[in-house]
Amino acid sequence: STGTGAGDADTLTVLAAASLTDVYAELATEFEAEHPGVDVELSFGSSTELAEQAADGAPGDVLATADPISMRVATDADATATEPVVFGTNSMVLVVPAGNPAGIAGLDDLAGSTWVRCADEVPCGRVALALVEQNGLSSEPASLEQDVRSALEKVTSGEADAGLVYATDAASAGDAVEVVPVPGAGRAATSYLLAVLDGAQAPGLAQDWVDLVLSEAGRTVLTDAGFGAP
Amino acid sequence: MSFDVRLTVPGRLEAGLTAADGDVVAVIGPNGAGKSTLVRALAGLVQADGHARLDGVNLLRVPARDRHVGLVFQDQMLFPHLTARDNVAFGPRARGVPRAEADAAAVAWLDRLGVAELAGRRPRQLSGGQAQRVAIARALAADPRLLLLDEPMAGLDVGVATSLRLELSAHLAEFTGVTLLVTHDAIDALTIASHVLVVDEGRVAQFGTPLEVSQQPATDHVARLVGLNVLRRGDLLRAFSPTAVTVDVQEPHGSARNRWPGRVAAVSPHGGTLRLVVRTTDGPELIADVTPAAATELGLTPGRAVWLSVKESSVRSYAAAPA
Amino acid sequence: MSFDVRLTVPGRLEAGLTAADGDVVAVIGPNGAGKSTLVRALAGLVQADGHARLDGVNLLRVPARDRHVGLVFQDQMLFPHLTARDNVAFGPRARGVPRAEADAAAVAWLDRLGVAELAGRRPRQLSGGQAQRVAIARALAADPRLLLLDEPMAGLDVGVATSLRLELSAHLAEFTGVTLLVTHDAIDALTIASHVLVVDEGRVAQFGTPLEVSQQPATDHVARLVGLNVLRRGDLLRAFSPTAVTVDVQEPHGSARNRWPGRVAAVSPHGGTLRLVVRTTDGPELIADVTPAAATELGLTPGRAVWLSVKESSVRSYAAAPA
Amino acid sequence: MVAAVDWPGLPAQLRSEPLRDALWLSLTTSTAAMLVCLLLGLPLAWLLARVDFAGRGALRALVTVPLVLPPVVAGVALRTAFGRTGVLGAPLEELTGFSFPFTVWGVVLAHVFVSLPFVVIAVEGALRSANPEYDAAAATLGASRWTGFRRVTVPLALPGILAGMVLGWARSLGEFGATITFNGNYPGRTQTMPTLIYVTRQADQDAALALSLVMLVVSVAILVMLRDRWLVTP
Amino acid sequence: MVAAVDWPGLPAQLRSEPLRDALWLSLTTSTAAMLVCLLLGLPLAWLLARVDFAGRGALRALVTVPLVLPPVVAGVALRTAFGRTGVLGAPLEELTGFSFPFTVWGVVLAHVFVSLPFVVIAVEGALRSANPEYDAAAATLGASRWTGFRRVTVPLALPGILAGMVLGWARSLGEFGATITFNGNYPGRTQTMPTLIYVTRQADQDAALALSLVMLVVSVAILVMLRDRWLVTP
Ligand SMILES: Nc1ncnc2c1ncn2[C@@H]1O[C@H](COP(=O)(O)OP(=O)(O)OP(=O)(O)O)[C@@H](O)[C@H]1O
Ligand SMILES: Nc1ncnc2c1ncn2[C@@H]1O[C@H](COP(=O)(O)OP(=O)(O)OP(=O)(O)O)[C@@H](O)[C@H]1O
Ligand code: MOO
Ligand SMILES: [Mg+2]
Ligand SMILES: [Mg+2]
Repeated sequence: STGTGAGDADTLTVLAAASLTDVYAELATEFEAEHPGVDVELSFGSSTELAEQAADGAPGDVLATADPISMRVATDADATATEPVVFGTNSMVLVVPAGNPAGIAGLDDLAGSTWVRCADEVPCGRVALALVEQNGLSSEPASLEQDVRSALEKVTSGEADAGLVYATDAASAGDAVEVVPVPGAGRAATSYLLAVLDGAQAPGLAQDWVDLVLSEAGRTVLTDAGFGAP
Repeated sequence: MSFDVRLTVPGRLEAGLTAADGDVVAVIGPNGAGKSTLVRALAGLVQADGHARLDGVNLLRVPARDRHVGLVFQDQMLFPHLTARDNVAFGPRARGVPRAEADAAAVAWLDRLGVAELAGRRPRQLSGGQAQRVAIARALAADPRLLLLDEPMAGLDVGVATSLRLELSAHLAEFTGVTLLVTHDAIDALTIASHVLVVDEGRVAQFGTPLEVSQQPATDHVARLVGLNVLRRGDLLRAFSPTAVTVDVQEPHGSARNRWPGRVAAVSPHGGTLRLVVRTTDGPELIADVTPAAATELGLTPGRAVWLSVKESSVRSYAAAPA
Repeated sequence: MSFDVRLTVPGRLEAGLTAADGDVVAVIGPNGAGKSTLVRALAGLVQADGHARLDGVNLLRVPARDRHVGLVFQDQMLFPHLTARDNVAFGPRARGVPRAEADAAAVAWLDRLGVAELAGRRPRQLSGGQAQRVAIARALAADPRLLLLDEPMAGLDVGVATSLRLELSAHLAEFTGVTLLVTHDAIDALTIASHVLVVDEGRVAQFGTPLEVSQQPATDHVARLVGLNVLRRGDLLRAFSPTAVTVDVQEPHGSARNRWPGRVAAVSPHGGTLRLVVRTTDGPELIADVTPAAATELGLTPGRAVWLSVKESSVRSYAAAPA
Repeated sequence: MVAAVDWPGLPAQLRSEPLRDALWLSLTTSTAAMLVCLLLGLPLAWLLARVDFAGRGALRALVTVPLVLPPVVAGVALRTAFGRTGVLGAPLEELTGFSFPFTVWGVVLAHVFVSLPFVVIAVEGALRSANPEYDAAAATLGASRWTGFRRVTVPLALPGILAGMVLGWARSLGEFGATITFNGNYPGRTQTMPTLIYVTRQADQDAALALSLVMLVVSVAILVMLRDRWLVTP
Repeated sequence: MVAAVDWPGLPAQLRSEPLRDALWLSLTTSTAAMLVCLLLGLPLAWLLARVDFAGRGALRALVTVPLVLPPVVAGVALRTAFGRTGVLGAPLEELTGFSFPFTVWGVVLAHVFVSLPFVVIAVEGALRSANPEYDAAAATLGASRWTGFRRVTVPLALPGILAGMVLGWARSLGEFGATITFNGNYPGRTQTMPTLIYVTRQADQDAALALSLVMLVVSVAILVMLRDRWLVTP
């Protein structure tokens, strides 16, 4: 495997957006197999939060955000050591609870139903807003969720009749939801970025992590989870 | 109306008494005898077994709030957050009397007890005796069927105590319910009461009229209370008055068969005479009344060695109450 | 040692007194006169202006905790969460005495007050009189320089009161500090005390030896307390004993110039005699002592209309204390 | 924090509708929740402090539950019970057509859920500190349990009860996780101040700080006012 | 909620290292925070309840502040004060090389920050309910302020103080926003139970519920145990 920088600690700390929980956990297992004696410590949180913490000197070697804006918080604070790279994208889909109790067949059916999406201010909200505007949808959601996971949960729990979530969320929910096709959904996408942090204790390992994510193996894991190519 | 009590508070009290309409039962006995326990058991504040039948209803089976007793607590227990008036009006209002009426009644009661001008004060702004009077007003204002007064006179000045005694006698004379009056004061026990219940070590030592109890006190405590000397000889109690006691500074040669050496422990004025408390060398404490002249002449000051004697003819003997 | 007090509690009390080593000052007066206020001001529990110099140190400038007073509260204020022993040991321990020693001292004090067997009880498991004794033990155990006793005898039974009085006299006789003893009881005031301070309506009405105060009471209250009748005529006070009062059922024709019609309000035994309280028609309440025989003969029961009279020769006149 | 605020921009922000809506919603729902907590909590605390019954330990444990749930989990628990498909929520919707989530009532419900234990525990502590002999005295004067409770127990334990109310109110005001999980976030309806601050922060740190400051000032002002009026008993 | 748990999978989860770490961290930091709160809060509450000084109103308002801050804002406030570039944090790091954020100490600090007001307010309420005459009695017996406080004031207000401790402990245990904002989410170091539950929920809703249930059972069990031991004064 790739060379490990001399003097590196034997722990790699990865700060990653919460939506990467599953895939990064899988990649960490792979990384540890490739680097005997090295522990990967995953620290998940909201992208904005993590970027801010990184800017404040939080211990960490790499930072992965779910959108470019959060990453900019870190780069603006000179907290990154390398140029951020895009390693995946995620597109918006419309999901309904299994069995589709409200009989939603498309965006037009949302009018009069209880549906949810992310708030305008959060990354997934910006994407959802773009999709809504593209389709000239005027019906108001019941709630503007704080994050995409909450939006998904409203649907899986049956509280909401439908919700706009990322393709990856729809994939992870499995049989609990059904995806309703929405025109132009693929275009409303966000990109995931990755950078080595300035204060990295293990810059070599950090670079190895970036390489792994961008590698063919990494690509496969991401695609399986529903992420799009960069 | 009739009142018939036989109750037990395990480990603390076993007592019985009967009383009729308008009776005032004085409850006397040494500290820790169980007087407050009796009163509190009747009020429902202490769990008791047995019965306390008032007009056929066993109070012990009735919740405290429905017993309609008026209770003066030994430690007052005035509500600290309410004014004197509101404390007194509490009972009437709890029983549904409209506010204005209850307040007026409360002020009237405070007035009868001489503390109307303190109606607006909180308990903590009252002196001890003032608070005691408010507590009495509170108990009377609740219009009880059973009035329980636990040392209502404690802490009152002589003037107030006297007029309260009068006020209370007058009230009790009209009162058709039964009253229990716990007291350490012979005057209360012997003048206001129609019956006296003597409690000692958690049991009834004597129950009778004031006359019976004062003439044939069954315990040392009662003897002291009524100002008699009482000695026990076998199953007999032998009582004699302090005025019948002769005090000498040397061993007397007279005919008196009852004589004790001892030392004067205390001297205090008592009516027109002086009362000596004498600790006898190998017997009980005895009291003797002497004239001030005699006291001066014999030099009867605390510490003085003396001989006491009493003629057999002055001693009344009677059977001790079965223990 | 000397004790020199002149203090003011605005709106409640203005008082002064002086005392020397070993003095026992009885503080007497009607309810609400300001007795407790005086005691609490000296203890530092009530804010007061002026001074209270003990050995030259003004106590009023010293925080309560450093005054080294021993205080028996009128309402006891025993710590409810501590046992009797721990209550008594509190003072010594607060002053740095090691635990075992303080406990032993506490038990010894409880023993002197006759409640050693209750050492392990909490205050709420004590009777009123038992708690009172623990409170006294607590005050004495703190080894104070100034002992403040607010009605220490209230609620005690006669037997205990007598022996406590003896115990207290003995203790006070040895005690080199100053003692203030608030009481409603003439016996305490006149037998234990070396001085008597009479408080009335927030002011000192009289300050003198027990003999002075009992022979020339300056207020009605003291007169009652010592069992005298006192009338005011202009600037003069006129005192006479209840034994000097003659009771008739018709208007007397004798030479007595002082006579009052009235009604018997109460009758109670007093020593060997009976004491009548008579409400005079347009004057004060007076007391008269009569023999039981006379009482029976004249039918002197409450409500009876009577005439009281007293010979001028039995009346002692003296100047009233300046108000 | 104070330094970081965009002072020149503040007046404009203060006039913004989302802020006014959220502040108003936060204050009203917290107050409503506090009143409900008092209504439920006072008798509950009294029961726990004064009445000796079989299930007391269990009831006390039950009351404690929401206290130790992380807020988000509290939201999930609420949803399981009162959600549209919830154990109680489903029958409720069937019967009345009303459902809690996404409504103001849902916000109040979430607040009550997280605040009630604070009120109950603080009030129970206060009741235990107060002397039960006074209750007994009231009973001998013929007061019913209710009269005794209202006229004696409560006034005597007032400082502790007021402390409980302050705690409950403040807890509701700052609550975020349970509310957003159960009710989501819609301006004017379910968007409370903490939710507004949270979402604003995702886009604009400084604006969020300014909002926090506004909330802080308003709520501390209210608390100080209340204290001066009521809480400092003479 | 109970129904939704993946029961067969539970034993395996219970043995998982992240759970054990997080549970242990949560319990220890909450307990440590409670002790600190007691140490700071008891004198503070006493000061507010018993001593009449000039800045009392201001101090009380100050104590109340963390109460009404939404948790995330509390985290930001903490960072402003104790962060590495914070007002107090920067000098501290310069002098000692130690800094709070992202450490166990930071977790305790965050817990203390959010819990202290609960402890202070509950204890102040209890102290106000207790009769100050007993303090006076202790003073006349020569007790110093400290002795009186320790041997009279505290024992008498004990039920209220214990209630305050329970509230503080539980508040710390459930706290999420301030902790994650100030300290991040590092397994084994700053990942408390609520944070673990948050993270788990991103991937697996049911696993998160199971974790919540574990936390619930453990903490309620501890509270019930404590109650039976200490809180039910005879
Ligand atoms: N809660 C309690 N638990 C145990 N024993 C108690 C309790 N309360 C009182 N006692 C004991 O019961 C006995 C009777 O007490 P009670 O209060 O009835 O006496 P009392 O006759 O009223 O005395 P006093 O004249 O001193 O008021 C005493 O020995 C007392 O110590
Ligand atoms: N906190 C207070 N505020 C206002 N007035 C008070 C306060 N405490 C007591 N008083 C009043 O001050 C006066 C003196 O009270 P104090 O307690 O000194 O009387 P006392 O002589 O001890 O009476 P007692 O024999 O009844 O105990 C009384 O009229 C009382 O009502
Ligand atoms: O306790 Mo929170 O941490 O309200 O979301
Ligand atoms: Mg008693
Ligand atoms: Mg007094």
